[in-house]
Amino acid sequence: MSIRSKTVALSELPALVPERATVALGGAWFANHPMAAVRELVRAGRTDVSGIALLGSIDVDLLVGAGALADLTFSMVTMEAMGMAANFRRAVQSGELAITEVSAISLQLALEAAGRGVPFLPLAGPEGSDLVPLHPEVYGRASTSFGDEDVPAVRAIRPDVAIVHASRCDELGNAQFDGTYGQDPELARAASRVIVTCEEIVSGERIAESAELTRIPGFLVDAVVEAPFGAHPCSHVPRYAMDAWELLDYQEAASDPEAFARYLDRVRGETEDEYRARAVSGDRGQVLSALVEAATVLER
Amino acid sequence: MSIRSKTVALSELPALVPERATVALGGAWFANHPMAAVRELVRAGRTDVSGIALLGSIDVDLLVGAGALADLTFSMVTMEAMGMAANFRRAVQSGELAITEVSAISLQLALEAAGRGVPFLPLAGPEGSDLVPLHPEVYGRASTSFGDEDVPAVRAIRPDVAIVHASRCDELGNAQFDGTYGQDPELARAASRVIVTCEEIVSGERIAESAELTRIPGFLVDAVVEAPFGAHPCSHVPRYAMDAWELLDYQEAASDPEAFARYLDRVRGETEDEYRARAVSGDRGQVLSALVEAATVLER
Amino acid sequence: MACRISEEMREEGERVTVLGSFTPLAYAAYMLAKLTHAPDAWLAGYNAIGMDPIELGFSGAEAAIYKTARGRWSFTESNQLVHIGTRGMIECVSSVQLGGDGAINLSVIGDYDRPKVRLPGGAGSPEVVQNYHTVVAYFSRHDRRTFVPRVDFATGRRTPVGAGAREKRGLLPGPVIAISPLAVLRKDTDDEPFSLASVHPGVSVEEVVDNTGFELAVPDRVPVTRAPTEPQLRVLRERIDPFATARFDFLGGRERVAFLREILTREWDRARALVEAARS
Amino acid sequence: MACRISEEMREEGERVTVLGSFTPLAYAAYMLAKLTHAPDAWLAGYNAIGMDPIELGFSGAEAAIYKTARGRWSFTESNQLVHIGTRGMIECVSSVQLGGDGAINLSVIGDYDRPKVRLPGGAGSPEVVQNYHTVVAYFSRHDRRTFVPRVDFATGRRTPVGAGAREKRGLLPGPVIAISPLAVLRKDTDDEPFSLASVHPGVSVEEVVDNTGFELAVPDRVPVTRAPTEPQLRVLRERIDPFATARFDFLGGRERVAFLREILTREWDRARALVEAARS
Repeated sequence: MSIRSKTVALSELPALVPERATVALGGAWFANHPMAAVRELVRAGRTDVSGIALLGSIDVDLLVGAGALADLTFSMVTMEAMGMAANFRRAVQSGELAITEVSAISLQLALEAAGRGVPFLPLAGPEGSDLVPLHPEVYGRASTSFGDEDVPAVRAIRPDVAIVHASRCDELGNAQFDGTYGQDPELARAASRVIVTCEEIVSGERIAESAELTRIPGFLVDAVVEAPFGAHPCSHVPRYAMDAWELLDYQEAASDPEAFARYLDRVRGETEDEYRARAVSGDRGQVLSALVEAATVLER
Repeated sequence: MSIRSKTVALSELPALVPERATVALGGAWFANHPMAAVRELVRAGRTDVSGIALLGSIDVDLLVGAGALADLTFSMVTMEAMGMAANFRRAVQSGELAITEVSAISLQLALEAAGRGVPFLPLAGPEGSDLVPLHPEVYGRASTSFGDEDVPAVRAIRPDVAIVHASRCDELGNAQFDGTYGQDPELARAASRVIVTCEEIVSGERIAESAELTRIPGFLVDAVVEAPFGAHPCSHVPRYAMDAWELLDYQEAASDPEAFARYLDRVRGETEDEYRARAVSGDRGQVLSALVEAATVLER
Repeated sequence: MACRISEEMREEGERVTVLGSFTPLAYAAYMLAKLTHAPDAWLAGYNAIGMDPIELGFSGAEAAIYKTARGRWSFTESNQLVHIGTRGMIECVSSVQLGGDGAINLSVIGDYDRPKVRLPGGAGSPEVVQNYHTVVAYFSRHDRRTFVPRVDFATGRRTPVGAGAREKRGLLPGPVIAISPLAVLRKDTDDEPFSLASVHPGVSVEEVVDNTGFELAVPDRVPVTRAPTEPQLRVLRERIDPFATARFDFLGGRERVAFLREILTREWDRARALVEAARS
Repeated sequence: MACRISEEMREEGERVTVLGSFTPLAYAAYMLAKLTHAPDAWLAGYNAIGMDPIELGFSGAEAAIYKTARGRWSFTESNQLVHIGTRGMIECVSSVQLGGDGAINLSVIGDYDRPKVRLPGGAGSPEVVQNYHTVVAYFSRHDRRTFVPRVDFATGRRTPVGAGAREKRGLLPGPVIAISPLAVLRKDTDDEPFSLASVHPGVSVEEVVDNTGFELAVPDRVPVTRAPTEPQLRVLRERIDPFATARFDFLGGRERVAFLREILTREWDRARALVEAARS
């Protein structure tokens, strides 16, 4: 019945990210970052993005390495067991990348505040951190007519754009996540513009059949992009596990400027369809799914 | 593997509600009030309960009519199309029932604040209401080091006990709702003690099979009670619709002191099993389910 | 009236309209809009968001809403995302009194502490009439006991009303509209009284003014309220509200209960037939 | 070390322990507790709550956590219910430095604005080390560069530490515990330094004190850290961590990557076999 479709091609995504926009990226650690969108921003040669990453890994490191970020607000950027995020580390140490480091919980509350339309939210806990005096524009104190004094508070942070990766989405933007969705719903609530990439675009009827999986209601969403394996090499559980082998290759490349230049050239020289054909070739997609199947629960 | 079960019989429920406790009741309008628990409190002859009802109907009216409430915090008590809640209306007009009237959204935010462990939450909107100056202990103002001045705020309200009715629950208290759950999860977060009545107690494995339906994680729950048709005559969608016929009978009884005394005598003179055998006899349960099936969506 | 209310529902800005307390007239208006001029309007009810139009009924409305949802959310999520934010489209509220300042009363007739009539209370309306884009207060009668200079108790009051003042405070601009059996009134500013937007067919301006207890600005030419079109009426009567539940809003105590029993008998019979069918 | 950490995990008060960044040693400790002395302890990871014990692995840990959940919640829900409240049980954090005041550093080595080494950052640890019942900071080495009077940057710092002062502010009482390859240190008060709780088998008190850069209170009798029992080791090695991922925490750069590739080959082969099996 709907007359309005929000679907766009991945190639149109960079144009939906205004110049110098603050862009919040979904996912956490190696889970479910919107990597197809990240690659497309890299392909577009962006250098002006103001990044917001709650728990970043290759998403942030690739953007930093490609020179796409003007600055970064984050709580953590790590390649976990593979080591430190090389581009991120180098860019911060050299002073090339301006950073605002905020603890993950305070940053999420700041985004939550924006989504609720309130100017701040109270919390408990950050007071012992040296981050607090560094960023009085984020960490503050509140008092009330009830007699509360000096309650820790964080100020709302409203990203211009949020980009998240969902399992499926209808053309109105109702986005479902079968498994890990991190803080993606909160990003969608907070941002002025929301772009959802997804494994597949489906009918509204299909969404209604499993309404309890809808984590982002469509009225928050501005654009829907179909991007199969759009989180690769990160995971999209339960559809596929992280491609740790590709991540290790990335990590090796990132540790060497020449190798990383080649890595970038290759990403920039191919479309996302070509990336997928190359990086998830043969039965690799099946193996990445089988890793989910193989994961073992010990006891119930 | 678990060694701790939280299951108790419905008859033990009143003992879990301490004397003069503030008790928040789940459900909204005619949907999903924990009526088996309400009836059991009436059977126990309680007169000391401090009620909190977000959107009450027969749940509140029955408790008021039975003299179970010492006072009531609420945003609305209504029998909807059937008319005003007769016992509630009479008790407030006579001054017998002390009330604290708070708008539903502010009351929910006050409960949400308690669940988050913060002393207050900011919001927008209540300022035009005459309820605001009436209740400075609930409605206040906040200011922050960010320069916010005079932001409307509500103070945390922490009920001693929350009672909600779920579709199914395991013995650790992981509670699932197939359909309408109102603000029940928020009540569970806010209260010091949480009692879940449910249509059926199931294994943890069964819960894990549909984890996305779990709205209350078990660590918040203190007691689990199996109570089939435990919301009757209110609805538990999609399992059964409201029993509007029984509700109308109640409404007629509540409008007449003698008829209501008989109604109370009957409830007090029977166990919940007997109530169920009487009120949902024959194929009535099937018809109440068929009402859900019969409900018509016009177009997709 | 449902047709007139439905005109106020638009798709602009992807705002959400929430079905709250059982107000069949408002429900009918929302469904009509969604089936005609606003198919992409966002509706939410109970824990359902993104619902499609449903047939109105008494015992099954909640289930129909449940079945058509594209997502489920908690009341707290709808609070946060719609009620206390700037994503609310239209709030239809059936109130007992309307004040000349736009205040609505769902709490008491008489003194608050010793009320003559204790009413149900306002549910979420205090925040909602302040935060949503459009407020439509509708009434089953139009007289000086309903339209009063000052309500006995302001359960909710939009403040400020004027678009400029609202936008300065980060609030959505939009009017307070009152719809009665006689006319449509409208308030757009803080300094000016309600103005007479239209009179229903066959109603005189004088009749409206005489029956309104607060000051009313009457423009030189008062239009007549648009009559519902034949297709609108057909959709309403045949599809949206075959049981005519919208009549509830215009019936008093005993009459209403009798009508309700009549509808419920038909609903019971329909459900019963399903049980029988499953059995055979 | 995993065994020693697992001892700190209890079931009291239905508190929740959250699996955050990939810290296999801590994961192993939690699983061990759940399989032995604390079966009803609450574990959460990613968007899963109420998980059962899982086999540790690298590429499949998230999936195992997903599969065993009894509920799914958003990060915001876990923030609200656990991290900023009083429902957190134990936080295990692998830090680069520990200060004599209990501060941990996950941000920088050197000056914050011109760091010698920019570290990953603290994720949620600032609030978590303050709000949870028990903080366990664990270290792969014990030397004066790690245990320092004052950290280069306090990413997080529990304050106050003393039980009385904490309870007065509505915070959970509980210690800061440091576990290293040499010993277990413990801080319970604000005025006193860390004290030496136990030395590992074969380690002398002197060795610990010599390698600790901050003041350390040494009791007259320092117990030896309980050695893991045979059954504990068996559960750990055979069931929880057959790939020995907990070794990650003790390996440096190249060695760690080589070990990771080794594990990943085994994980790949196992998944591949499933694909082959499905085909035939």
